[in-house]
Amino acid sequence: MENRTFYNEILTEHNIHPIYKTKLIEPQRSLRGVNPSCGDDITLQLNVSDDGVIEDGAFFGDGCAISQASADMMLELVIGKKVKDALLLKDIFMKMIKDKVTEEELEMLEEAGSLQDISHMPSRVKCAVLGWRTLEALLKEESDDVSTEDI
Amino acid sequence: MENRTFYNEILTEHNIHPIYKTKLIEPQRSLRGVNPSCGDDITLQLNVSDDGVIEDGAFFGDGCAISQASADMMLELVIGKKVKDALLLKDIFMKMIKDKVTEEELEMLEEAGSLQDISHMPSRVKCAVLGWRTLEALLKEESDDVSTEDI
Amino acid sequence: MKIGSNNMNIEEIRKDFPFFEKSELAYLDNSATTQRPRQVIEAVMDYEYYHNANPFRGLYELSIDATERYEAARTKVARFINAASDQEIIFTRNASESLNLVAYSLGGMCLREGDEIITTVVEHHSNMLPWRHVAKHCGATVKYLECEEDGSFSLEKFKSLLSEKTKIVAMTAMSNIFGRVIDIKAFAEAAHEVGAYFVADGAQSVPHSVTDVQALGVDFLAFSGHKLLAPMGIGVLYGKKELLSKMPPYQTGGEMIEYVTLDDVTYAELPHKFEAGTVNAAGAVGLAAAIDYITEIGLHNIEERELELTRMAFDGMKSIPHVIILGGDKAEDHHGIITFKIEGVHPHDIAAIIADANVAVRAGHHCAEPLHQFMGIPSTTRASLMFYNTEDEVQRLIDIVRKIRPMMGYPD
Amino acid sequence: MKIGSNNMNIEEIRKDFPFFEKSELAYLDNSATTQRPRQVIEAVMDYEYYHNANPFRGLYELSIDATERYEAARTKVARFINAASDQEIIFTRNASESLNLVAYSLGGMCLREGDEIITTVVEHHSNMLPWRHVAKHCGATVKYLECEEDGSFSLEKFKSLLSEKTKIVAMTAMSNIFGRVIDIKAFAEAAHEVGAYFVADGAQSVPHSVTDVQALGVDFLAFSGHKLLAPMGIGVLYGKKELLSKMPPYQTGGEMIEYVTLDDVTYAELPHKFEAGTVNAAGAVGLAAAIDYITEIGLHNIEERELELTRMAFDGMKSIPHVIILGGDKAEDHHGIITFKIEGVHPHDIAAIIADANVAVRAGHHCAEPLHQFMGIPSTTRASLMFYNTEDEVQRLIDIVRKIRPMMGYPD
Ligand SMILES: Cc1ncc(COP(=O)(O)O)c(C=O)c1O
Ligand SMILES: Cc1ncc(COP(=O)(O)O)c(C=O)c1O
Repeated sequence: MENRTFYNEILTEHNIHPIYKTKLIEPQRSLRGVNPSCGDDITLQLNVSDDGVIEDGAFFGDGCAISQASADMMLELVIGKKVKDALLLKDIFMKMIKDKVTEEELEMLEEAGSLQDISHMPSRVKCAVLGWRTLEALLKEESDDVSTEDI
Repeated sequence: MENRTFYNEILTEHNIHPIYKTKLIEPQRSLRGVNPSCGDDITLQLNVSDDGVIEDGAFFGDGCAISQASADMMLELVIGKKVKDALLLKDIFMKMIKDKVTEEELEMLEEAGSLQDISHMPSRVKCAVLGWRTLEALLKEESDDVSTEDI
Repeated sequence: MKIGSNNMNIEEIRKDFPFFEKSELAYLDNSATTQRPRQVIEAVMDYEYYHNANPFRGLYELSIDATERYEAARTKVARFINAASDQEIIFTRNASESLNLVAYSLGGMCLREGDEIITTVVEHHSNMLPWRHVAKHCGATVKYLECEEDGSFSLEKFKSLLSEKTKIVAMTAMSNIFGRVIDIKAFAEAAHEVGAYFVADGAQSVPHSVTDVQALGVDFLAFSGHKLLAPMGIGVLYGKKELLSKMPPYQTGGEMIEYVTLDDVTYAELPHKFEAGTVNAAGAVGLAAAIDYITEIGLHNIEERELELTRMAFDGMKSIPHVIILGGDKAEDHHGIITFKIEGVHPHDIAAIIADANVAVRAGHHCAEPLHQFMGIPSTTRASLMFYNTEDEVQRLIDIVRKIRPMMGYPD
Repeated sequence: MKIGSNNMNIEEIRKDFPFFEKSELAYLDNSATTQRPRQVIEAVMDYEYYHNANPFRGLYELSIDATERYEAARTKVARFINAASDQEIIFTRNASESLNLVAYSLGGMCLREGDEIITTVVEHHSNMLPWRHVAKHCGATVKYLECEEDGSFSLEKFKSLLSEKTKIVAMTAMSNIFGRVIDIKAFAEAAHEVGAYFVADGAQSVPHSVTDVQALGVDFLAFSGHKLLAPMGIGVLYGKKELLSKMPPYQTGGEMIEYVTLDDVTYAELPHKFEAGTVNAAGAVGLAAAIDYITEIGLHNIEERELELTRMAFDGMKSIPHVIILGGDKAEDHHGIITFKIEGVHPHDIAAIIADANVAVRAGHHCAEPLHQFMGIPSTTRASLMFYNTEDEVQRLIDIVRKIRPMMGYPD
């Protein structure tokens, strides 16, 4: 089956049983990200401590398995990390999707690294990066909704 | 030369030296006929006596040699004839252009019969019949301008 | 022999389509656009190579010939949908342009402040946005007829929306989501009773069933060539002559005028009044060839064949757990269109998995976003069949769909 | 080798055009539409046979591929006219549609009661009527810049028409009657000085000379594929991105929206906002192939070759008694277009006689009726050359024109 490798267990697990697909009670920051061409739509919420650590996060919305699982894996990865480290991870993730990363970098992405093969599927790239794009905007305190059209 | 037969002497003579291309001083009836697709534009004027004889006629305007010569030949033919005979001649002329006429009928058309070959040139048919169409409308006392689009 | 005793010889038919020679793809996205037979593209090629000139006004034979070929295509289209006159056929770029044209021109003619347009929630954006646009412009209101769960419309509900204020009704003859044929004759009659004009969107119906505009009694009908085996870039607007003659032109420019001065303009006769600029004669010739092709096989045979395939697809898909097919619950209601969802799986993933199995279907809202909102579903997946599809292709669809939930980590 | 040391190998080039194989016609009506090389029609065929799917939104490879081919054609067009971005290229049906689009959308954006549009008396109906239409609608006025006898425009006269009220200037870059290249850069600058937008009609100029929209400084440029060796049914509107983004959409429907609800709509990004309905991907691919073909020969070589042919035609025609050529009195001012009258002979007869000699020229007002009124001539005859024409064809034109007056019964 051609698809086995692609819709792998990590991905399907994060999609069917997401850990962070919920709403924060009092989110400090919240931002919507949409993927107009295929309808993925998430709202990302974060609480960042005064010393710049992402203390808590959640997302809700609707979209394909890749967009949802990717957001979930991302939150699993960045919660507890400093904002600047989260942004660094974002750069590594984007590099992985658009180009290539080293073994070392791949390991830093933990489960999010399982999306590596998306780089061969141009039509799904937008889905995979939606969460990360929204995270970036949120951390940089942009206030406009994120649309992958603007990438 | 392919065109010799078509732009024959009768036609060119009526075109360059028309007999009836003028204006009547006090025309009883006057009607404009146009050929939108190629721009032929004539105004036909007639005086008809009380007993139904076409006593005088003229035309003016602008158009290709065929439209102008045809109108001129037509007037030469119908002036002095009864209205009903003129309409009969119109029928014969139309039949000649659209289909075929007998030798006898052709003779009745006098010089106008020289336009017989037009029937093989669909794009010029409108030019040849413009005068006759206008004549018909004028004799039937229609008041709208004639347009060959309506044929 | 393309037509056997009982049905068609699909093997033979598929040989007409170069696409199937080179590709193993099961092409089940025919509602979006069809593949093209050799006969159609060769007709276009023949025109472009040997008969091309700018139609109209050329006095030389090549241009007269080009004009005749273009007008012969018009006659062919007129006969195909049983229009009363060639002058009722306007060539456009596609169904969308046809609908924009009629919305602008008919709307401009008959809409006044406070008037109403009725359309339906199932419409393709191309038969909804132009009406909203012209309504806004004229101070009119658009009302939406809701559909039933099976994709049908209630004539009673429709009548309750109608009033003296209703000036235009715009309705699809077949939804691109449900595939159900709508009895537009009855709706057109009801619209006419209150003095409203009836515009039918035939983009999906014309390629798959016999259309008789006079029997249907519609005032306008729009459709696209590319969904009908014809090339891209050619579409049709049918309109009743008495209405078209009264309507103002849409686009202006070359070939659609009779006289122009710096102060005034007189427009050309129908249908040229509505065809500004150099016409797409090659496209029209291609559409005529497509109509010939379809007519040779016979639309009735096509309908029969498509029903067979639809049955197989419908029954097969229905038997898969957690697959829900939208619209009617009989194959007969679907005319080759199976729009479905799979519980727990996003359509984007469905389509990607199906695509990976080399089967082409479409995911999204299929340019009918309001309908999806009305149904409370963000998006769906659609397989759409054409007579040239094979049982094998349909089976490949069913087989892969059956595997999707397990692949996505569900126990069944 | 299509290009020799000094000029082209016309023999070789003509082999690319199936038309010349089968026909003895001297085709001198290229301003109306050109003939098509094999390379162009084969590209269309290849697309329609093997790569056709509805572009956009398809997740399967065939549709992604179709989208890429369509967008690659856009990139090619952008480079051809040196647009700053692909998003500045909108595909339309023809130049007429492009001009209707910009008139409607730009006019709708910037025209208020009392404003003025300036256009010229030489414009093709397609660059005149849409402006009159939108002006009427918005309560604006259209003013006409007159041309000089040689077909040129006076920048001084133009400036004297400009004022704060001027919002749009619409002007041809090359008249289809005179063939003179207009220095639109200077006119665009002057227009910009009063804050007006400048729309150039490139239907005749783009196929025959290098176009650089950025160097010219125009805000919009319209042209047709079919006058540029491409198939019918595809045209282009170039527009500056910052303007296009602000302008309202023209046609509405599928593929040009981002979100639609029953109450609201958000339009798609450029250029899709202006391309409603299924796009003519095959046409765009054909246009790209035509641009490749032209680029391979080289537009500069084409210009040189066409100047040679123009010289021959101009000098030959000028030497015939009673023949009067409209416009400039140097071959250089004509770019392949020789519009003429013969004293005492109606253009309809001229064209018919020339047609009978198997030479294709056009008679009438060439969709520039106001210009003919301005010049006081009801109609004219036009021969228009393309690089693929031969000296022999030009000679045949000259020979038959020389015989016309004698045939019509004149002594000379
Ligand atoms: C100067 C000019 N503008 C506009 C047009 C209109 O082009 P089209 O008929 O392809 O829309 C033409 C061609 O006829 C033209 O010569
Ligand atoms: C029902 C319906 N109407 C209108 C259209 C618009 O057709 P086109 O995109 O060819 O203009 C379509 C096709 O997408 C359709 O399915």
